[in-house]
Amino acid sequence: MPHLQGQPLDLGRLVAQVTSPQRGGIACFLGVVRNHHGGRQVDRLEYSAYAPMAEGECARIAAEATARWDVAVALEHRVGALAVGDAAVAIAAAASHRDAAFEACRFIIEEVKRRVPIWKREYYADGSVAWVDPTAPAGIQAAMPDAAARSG
Amino acid sequence: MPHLQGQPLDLGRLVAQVTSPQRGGIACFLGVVRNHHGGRQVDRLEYSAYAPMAEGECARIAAEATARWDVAVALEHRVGALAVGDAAVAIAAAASHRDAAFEACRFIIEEVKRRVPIWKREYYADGSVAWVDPTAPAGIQAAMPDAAARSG
Amino acid sequence: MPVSAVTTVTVRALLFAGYADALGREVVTVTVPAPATVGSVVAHLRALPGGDRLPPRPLCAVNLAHARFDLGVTEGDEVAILPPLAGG
Amino acid sequence: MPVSAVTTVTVRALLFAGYADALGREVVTVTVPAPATVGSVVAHLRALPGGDRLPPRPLCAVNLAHARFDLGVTEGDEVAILPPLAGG
Repeated sequence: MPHLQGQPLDLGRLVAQVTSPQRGGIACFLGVVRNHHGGRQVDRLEYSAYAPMAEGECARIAAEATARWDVAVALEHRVGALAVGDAAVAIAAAASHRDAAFEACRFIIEEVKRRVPIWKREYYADGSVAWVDPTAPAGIQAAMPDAAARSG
Repeated sequence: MPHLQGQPLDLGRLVAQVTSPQRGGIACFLGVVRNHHGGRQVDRLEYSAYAPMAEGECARIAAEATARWDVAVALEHRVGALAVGDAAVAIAAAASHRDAAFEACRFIIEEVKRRVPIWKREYYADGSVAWVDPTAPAGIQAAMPDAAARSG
Repeated sequence: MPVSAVTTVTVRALLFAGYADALGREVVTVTVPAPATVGSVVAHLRALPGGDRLPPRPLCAVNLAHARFDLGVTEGDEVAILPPLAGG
Repeated sequence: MPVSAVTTVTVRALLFAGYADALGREVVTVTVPAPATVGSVVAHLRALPGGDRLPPRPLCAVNLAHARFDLGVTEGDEVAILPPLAGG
């Protein structure tokens, strides 16, 4: 099951993957595209990835979660063009004990943000475009007029 | 929207209720019926509730969550006959920041377990029946041979 | 010449789950001397046949809200005796 | 009589997102003197036209795994220069 998905994410499918009669608690996380960022109105965006490494990092994160907690986990990240409200990332973690389910779910989203090589280009209502930089004060890199002509 | 549901829970519906373009992070919890409890194999179970109070407690819990965090929340608990693998409780909490979403989701499931007047009668593979008592050492009350004849 | 009026309080007691099994019913009309409390209603129920299977201090609610054991109850209140909760 | 062999290491450098925009391409074949490190590959890229828009110590990966800046690289390695990650 690839962790990167070009099609809309379906949390129910991830839940079904991790559910079993032994695991009664399922914690999930869904990250959806917001309509604003840094004070600007977002129209749409594109996620691009260093795909083979992103798949590998997602698999390593899932393996680390299952090694650390008694959980079954599923993790998918959308790539390509997304609209406001679309799910960008979906995570499900099932365990006998809800502590483990919550902790594993939280671990996974934090590690995805920290380690998985995925980038986001936002298209704003004012026509500008920017690569999102969570480490920058404004959250974006300097707008690049030629960015729209390139495909990451 | 009643918090007690006689029909199967649909996490996707709860997620849709809380999702908005301003809230990018959605934490969810799903509690499903396990196939074992206290070393016994569970065939099926029944949830009964003190319905008007349970609705009120669920509404109060949701209100407390939205007062404490900047979140939108949804919460449903199944009542009636459930099979192994069925969802008993479903919670979704959406926020701009995932910290708040996770904390509110966790708060809600803990408060549901602590405050909402709902009871669970388990039917075991060996033919016995018991009311679940999370406060008892074995997790169940003494088996009552006549329990199957009563409807809570 | 003042007389000591014998006053009582009648409430509707609700029993659930294993407690309903214990007393063999789900609704009991309970009349206790005034001033009445949650605790005096519970004490009355525990004296009924099967009532010894209720704990001395069960979880209780009055008029749909969790209630302390020493909360006063008045005529017509709905007093619910709640077995250990098992939702979630 | 020993001779000092002039040895080099050639790697495939990958650029993504804003860094690809900066250098105007996504793949650069980089040849640097041995022994080579992630850092020496980055230094080479920063000397190219547009390379000054790369930070001195960007996040990097070698052969699909995150790599420290002082990690050695060998012939044929894939060295990825990663802009700030924005997944999740």
